[in-house]
Amino acid sequence: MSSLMLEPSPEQIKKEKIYQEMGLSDEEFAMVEKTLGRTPNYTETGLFSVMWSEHCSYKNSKPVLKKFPTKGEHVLQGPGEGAGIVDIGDEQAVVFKIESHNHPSAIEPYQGAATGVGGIIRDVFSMGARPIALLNSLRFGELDASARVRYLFKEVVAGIAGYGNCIGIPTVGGEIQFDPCYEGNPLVNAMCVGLIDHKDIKKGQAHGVGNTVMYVGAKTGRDGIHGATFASEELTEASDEKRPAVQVGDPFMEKLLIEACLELIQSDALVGIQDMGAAGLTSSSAEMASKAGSGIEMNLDLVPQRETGMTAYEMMLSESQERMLIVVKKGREQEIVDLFSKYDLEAVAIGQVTEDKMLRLVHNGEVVANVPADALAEDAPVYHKPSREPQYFGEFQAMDNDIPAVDDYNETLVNLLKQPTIASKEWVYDQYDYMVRTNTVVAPGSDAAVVRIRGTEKALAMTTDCNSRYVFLDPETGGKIAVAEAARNIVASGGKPLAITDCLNFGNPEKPEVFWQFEKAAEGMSAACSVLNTPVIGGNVSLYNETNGTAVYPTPVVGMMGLVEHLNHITTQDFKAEGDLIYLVGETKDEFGGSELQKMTYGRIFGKAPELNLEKEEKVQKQVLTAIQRGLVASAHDLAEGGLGVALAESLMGSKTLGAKVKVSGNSTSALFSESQSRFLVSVKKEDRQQFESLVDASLIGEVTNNGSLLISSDQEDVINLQVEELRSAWKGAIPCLLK
Amino acid sequence: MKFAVIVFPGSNCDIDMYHAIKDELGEEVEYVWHDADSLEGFDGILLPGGFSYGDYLRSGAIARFSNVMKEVIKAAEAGKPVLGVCNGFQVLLESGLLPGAMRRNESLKFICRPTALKVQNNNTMFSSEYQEGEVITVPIAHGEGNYYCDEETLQQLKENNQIVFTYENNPNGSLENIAGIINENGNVLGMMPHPERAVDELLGGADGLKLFRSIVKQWREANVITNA
Amino acid sequence: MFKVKVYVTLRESVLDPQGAAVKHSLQSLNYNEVSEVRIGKYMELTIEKSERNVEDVVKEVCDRLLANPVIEDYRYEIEEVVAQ
Amino acid sequence: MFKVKVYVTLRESVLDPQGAAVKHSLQSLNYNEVSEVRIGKYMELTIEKSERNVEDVVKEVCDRLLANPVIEDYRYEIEEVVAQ
Ligand SMILES: Nc1ncnc2c1ncn2[C@@H]1O[C@H](COP(=O)(O)OP(=O)(O)O)[C@@H](O)[C@H]1O
Ligand SMILES: [Mg+2]
Repeated sequence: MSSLMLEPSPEQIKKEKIYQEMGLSDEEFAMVEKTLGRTPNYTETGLFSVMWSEHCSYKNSKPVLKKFPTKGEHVLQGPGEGAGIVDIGDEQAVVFKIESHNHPSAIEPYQGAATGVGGIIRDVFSMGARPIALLNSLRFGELDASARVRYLFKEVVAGIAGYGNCIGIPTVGGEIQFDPCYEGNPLVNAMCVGLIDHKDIKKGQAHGVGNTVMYVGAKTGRDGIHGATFASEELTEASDEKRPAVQVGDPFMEKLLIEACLELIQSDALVGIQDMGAAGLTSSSAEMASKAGSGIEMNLDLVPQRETGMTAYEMMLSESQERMLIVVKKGREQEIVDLFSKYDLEAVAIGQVTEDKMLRLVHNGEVVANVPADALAEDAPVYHKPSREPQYFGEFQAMDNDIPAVDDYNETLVNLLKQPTIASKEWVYDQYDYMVRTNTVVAPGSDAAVVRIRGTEKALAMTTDCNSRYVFLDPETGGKIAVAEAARNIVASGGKPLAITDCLNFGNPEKPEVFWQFEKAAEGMSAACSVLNTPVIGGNVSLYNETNGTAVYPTPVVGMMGLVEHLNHITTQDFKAEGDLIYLVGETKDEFGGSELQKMTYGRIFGKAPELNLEKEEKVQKQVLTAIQRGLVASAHDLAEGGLGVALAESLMGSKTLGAKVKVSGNSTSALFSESQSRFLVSVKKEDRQQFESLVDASLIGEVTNNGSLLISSDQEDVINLQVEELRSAWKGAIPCLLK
Repeated sequence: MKFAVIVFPGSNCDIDMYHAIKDELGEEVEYVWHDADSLEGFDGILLPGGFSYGDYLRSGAIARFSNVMKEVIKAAEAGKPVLGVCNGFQVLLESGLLPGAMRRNESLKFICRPTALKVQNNNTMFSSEYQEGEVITVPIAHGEGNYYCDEETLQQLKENNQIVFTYENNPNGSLENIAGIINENGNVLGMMPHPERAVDELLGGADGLKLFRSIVKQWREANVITNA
Repeated sequence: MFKVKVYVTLRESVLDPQGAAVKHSLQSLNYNEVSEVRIGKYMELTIEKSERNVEDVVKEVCDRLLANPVIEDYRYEIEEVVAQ
Repeated sequence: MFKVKVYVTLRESVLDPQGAAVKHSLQSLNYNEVSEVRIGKYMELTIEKSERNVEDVVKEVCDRLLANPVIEDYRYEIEEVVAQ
């Protein structure tokens, strides 16, 4: 009891406004008092403050998330559970979700990234699914800006690799963008994909009064206390002081936990299961109770503890990793204990499901908290934040399309390939075990990754995408593009886009301009999801991504899943054989707002984002996918950063001998480097020419050669004449060189 | 022929090994849990890759105390083929079935990529289906594959022709480009590259298949003789 | 010339999965008397005499590179070695 | 109860990639006076009193698990702590 004595009394909490330090506003504290009919004690105030943080409650983002289309014929589980689920036929389904770990990674990049991976894996296997693949989406400052940026980059990559490799789930894809706005606040988003049989789908619900609540996995320590609140604040110099004990991941423990939980899923003793993520024991218990319309009573003395003298407050708010909360049928506890002990894991009964809808906690024989579960979870406050169009937006919209001046196309192309955002990410994915489980058919380095489903002729195509420069220039268009680009990547690999998960990384939502970006981006995404028929089945929101008052670019990362109906459809971006015809699908305009060329030329971005016509996008994607499915396409690549020039170079990187001879028309700078949307670069065998052309609206622009050079000419002159080897060394060498 | 795939807590290439044997090689195979106290009935023992016990302390250090390792040692002594891949190799080193030790990769980074290997000795039960000097492509995926042994041991390895595979482009700093070694008796092979990841053209190549075929072939020949 | 020994240990509340795994293994090997294991780093540096104060150098180097202040603590011992 | 400190170092003859990397980064940070870095492990064990001799236990544990004799050496310090 001695440590409890040190905690402030309810009166003190109220009088000294201690709740403010914990993250509750005056109004929110008043709401808590009203709900309880009394002033909360310290532990209770802690429960409300974490559960009502943006990170757990989505209090600022809920009204915006409502706009997303979440239903579709294939959707088995939309937002609201650990992860969403989509049917893929044959009684199988795919489970996936993306989540941010930005703030922890800014403080301790290795562990921050590692525990981000660990957390998202738990979300997936807590649904009953076997995790089969990992992806990520990362944002950093410019690599040449400071040693700190390079340190963050190296350590984040090492942390992702360290966790994923050890646990034996292949990291098959991801994306990385470098821009000055991320210097103090890197983004680390991790996505996990799982496979499940329909009959095994489990939910995080605490049903059945009298059933037993069990704690499984690692012991609780004082790690990351108040992590959720921390994630809902801006990073400032003072963040160092506030820093909770950093969470350290234990992938070995989690590997055991996966195997044990997947065995558990098969037991009819299991009622509900949920991971302990942000706000640990608090959110898992409150949410499981609230979703089932029941209550939970727990005796905290029984919680496995790594450290001595922990208070109720500390135990409830700890974010120790590799823990799960489960509900099992009364009387079946021993079976569960035995099952877990086979894996050297602890499973301990710590409470039971009650009827009264209260979350009640007992510690040292006393009730230390007694609050309505719904008040913590379902009934958290919701705010409709004011929104205001920022001034820059109007200015950008008023600008004419600017075509950067290019003197030497050869030099420009080589320099574009050296831009870290475009350059080869081999330095990164060489560190990821992308092959373990031997199902990875398309490894990192092409468009979407493709993972086959053993025992079937099917495969899954998956990708993460978001060009936040466009989103910054024009959030609505940029939001559409993020979804469309992800779908283009899936299509280029031979998959049919099924659904998305998203991670909305934005600045401080209390700023109306930031909130406007948030709203507009979500509207754009929603529109694209509706037209492309890819509902949102789950996601995550990370706000307050600011350092010392400056927000990151609005970065709504899209994680998309596609179904490859037959292994024969799997397509990569590499040109395959001499003589194949090269086609450009889609229209090219003078669009350089937010482009890599603009950034490289001026050192900043401005103007309008490229246009996106969703109907056109949908049509182009359908045509290309149909052509792929009919076996008419040798290679397919979506056009993104750096436009056609970069796409051509990328399609040649996989071969030591092939080259390409291409003719372009119109303004050469636009033809080569414009970032117009809804375009693909496709190669086709000569004999398939007619069939392909009858199916796809495409312009024949050239031919694959075997002389190892890239030759591009316009109506008047040769614009590019380069050895592929030179392009390759620029592209591959850029990131290692910047890290030296 | 019947294979055992040993599963330690933290093994993660066990499934790949299992499928390579069952689906691609078409032989019998079973998982054997680390606390098993018999390997009777198995003709070949496979120690898969992964991170046994998290590879905490040193890779393979804790796994070698597993119950099943006593049986693996017995099987090795009885002349049965024992193959350790990646973490399995590390376990064989730690348990003394093979000489030497692993250090961290020179780059200090985990490396995952297809690598070119040269078959230095095709006169073993694991490599007889390859040509001597043949260059094959097999993926690596490890953070501690930088093989070390002292001068004297190296001399012995060379004299007895115990170096079976070497890297064409040393990825990790390994002594003398060593990728895989065999024991003096010729029935225990340890290698860092993953032959079980190279058994299917769909996934980029099938050069690893011959390794498993070699084992089966030798076993068949030996058994035909004993049966006769 | 100085021989410097640096000891880097995990901070108190920070989880030590390595230590936990080693402890568990020792217990299953019947060393039940081992009740706790924490694993850290031990480094030996050789530092030549220079115009900088050796202790300052050691501190800086620990802060900047050898230890990660977010999760680790360190201490060091400096011993001057007279060349023979 | 005993507090035991175990130091595990790579043998002299064994190249230490981690030490080499740290030395290299220190030199690029202009700590040119650092002429050598060797990185090992530092472990703290808590051992309860038992009928076995504590030093025997420590030696066994080091030989069997904590150090790999092919590449590593170890030494240890044992300190008895009297419970208060
Ligand atoms: N940006 C988003 N888009 C769609 N759904 C979202 C988004 N953010 C959160 N959600 C959904 O809200 C629910 C709660 O999310 P979250 O609190 O992140 O889950 P968890 O407790 O697993 O961390 C989840 O089902 C999640 O999919
Ligand atoms: Mg979660």
